[in-house]
Amino acid sequence: MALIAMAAGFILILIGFYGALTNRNILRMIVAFTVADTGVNIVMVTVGYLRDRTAPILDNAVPAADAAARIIDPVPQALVLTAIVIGMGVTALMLAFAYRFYEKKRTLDITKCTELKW
Amino acid sequence: MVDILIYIAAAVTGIAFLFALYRFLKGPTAADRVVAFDTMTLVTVVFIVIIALAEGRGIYLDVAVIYALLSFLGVIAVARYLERGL
Amino acid sequence: MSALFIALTILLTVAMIGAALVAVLGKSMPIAILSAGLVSLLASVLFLLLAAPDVAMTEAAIGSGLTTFLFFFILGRVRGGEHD
Amino acid sequence: MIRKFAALLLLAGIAAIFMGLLFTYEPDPELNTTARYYAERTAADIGAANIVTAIVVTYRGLDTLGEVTVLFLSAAIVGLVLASGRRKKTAKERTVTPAGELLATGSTLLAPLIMLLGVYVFVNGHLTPGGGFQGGAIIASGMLLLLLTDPLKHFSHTLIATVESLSGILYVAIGLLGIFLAGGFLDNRILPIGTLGTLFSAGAIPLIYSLIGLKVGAEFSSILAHLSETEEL
Repeated sequence: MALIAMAAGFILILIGFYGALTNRNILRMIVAFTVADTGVNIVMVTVGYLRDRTAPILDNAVPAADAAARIIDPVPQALVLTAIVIGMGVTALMLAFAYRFYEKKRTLDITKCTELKW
Repeated sequence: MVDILIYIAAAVTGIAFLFALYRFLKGPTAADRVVAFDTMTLVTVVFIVIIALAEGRGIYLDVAVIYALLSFLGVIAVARYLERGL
Repeated sequence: MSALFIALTILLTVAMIGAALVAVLGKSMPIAILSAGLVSLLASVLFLLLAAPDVAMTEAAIGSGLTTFLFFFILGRVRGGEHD
Repeated sequence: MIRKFAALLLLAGIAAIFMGLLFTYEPDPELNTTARYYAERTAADIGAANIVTAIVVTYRGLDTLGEVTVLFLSAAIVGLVLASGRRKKTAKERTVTPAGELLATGSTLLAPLIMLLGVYVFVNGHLTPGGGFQGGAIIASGMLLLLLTDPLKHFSHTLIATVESLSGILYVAIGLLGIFLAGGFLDNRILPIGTLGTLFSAGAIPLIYSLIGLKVGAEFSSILAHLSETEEL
């Protein structure tokens, strides 16, 4: 199961990169970027998964005494938790820049951005 | 007995999910896809409850509550966009 | 229950890849944004299958609601220049 | 065409690396040393039932402080980027289709409940899945519902900024208190640990996570408010 999920994460990263590299519309590039972002998060969570174990939350189903034998690795989860929130902040920032770009150029086509061309 | 019930529920929900997915991928108009998206959010909540039952962790149900309460926001956003209210 | 989980993982994986392809290759912009929302929606169930309820909850709260809304907000602002 | 070809070539290279990673991946049969330490010592040392919360708030609390700072910076830059283009008042007033009766009535009923759910999620962060980040996102979703009903609504920037900076200052102050009363910066044992699984347990974790939740909610709300005040182009 972990291998299938990891393969799905890698395929999502590839699809997202393909979209970000081939599209000219800046909004579509941002959409492709969020898809790749989700793929990265899936791969990172998959690395912490162990077979036949359960979530790292102690309650009646998982008493504290035998927690080490029952739970999966909690560190990648803590990492991904913050990665998702930061990803949302980065997406908002990119969208703000896209808005400003449209305000200046009246287009969403990234190839019209030629100030640095010489 | 309970296991068989969970399997039957998962099979029925999976079929519903496949139908909604077909409509989402094929759907000729935007409205078709939006309705398919809405159906898939509901089916997804059922998936979460099935996972919670199968794993025996009642604590997963919190995620289903959050999901049921928040997933309609995306549908409302696209509906407001389509009626030019955003 | 393991067979059930594997079947569910395959179903979610196929649906996610299909939605991601629509998001990247599709013609219409609102549908692309909606598909990206669907990818993050299904990813959250996958996180739950991988025994990460915290991450699943974060993805559910942020991915399907807030991000989709931000995209549609900007798309509504630049509606006039929508020719692609 | 050449652009698409180059992109495909690059992707083939990345795909080869990914294939190598995927086929040589062997899941660990046991937890590694760090994870076993966290699994065995969390209940006794921190007293939080949710080990992910214990890692985010206490063991790696400094990283969380940095992460909240990054989020603050991104919210501030969104405000800066959008504000520098703000026009004078000559722009025509935006007109939007008013929301239907269902949405208008439903949102007044539902928005306070969604915010209450957000508060529940971050107060119970040490017992159930969830915590400050999720709770903050849920609070921002409540604001979003109000914004969907009436896109011209103006939120008070003063209120958002006050909540945000107050919770940030209190977060750092509690962290500094840990240096004097307990083991170090952001140590949660400045309050009694209590029994595992009750609401008032895990020392200062509910307090710290509530502050993080308020701060994250205020930051997301400020992003939403800044975006909603842009003009139609």
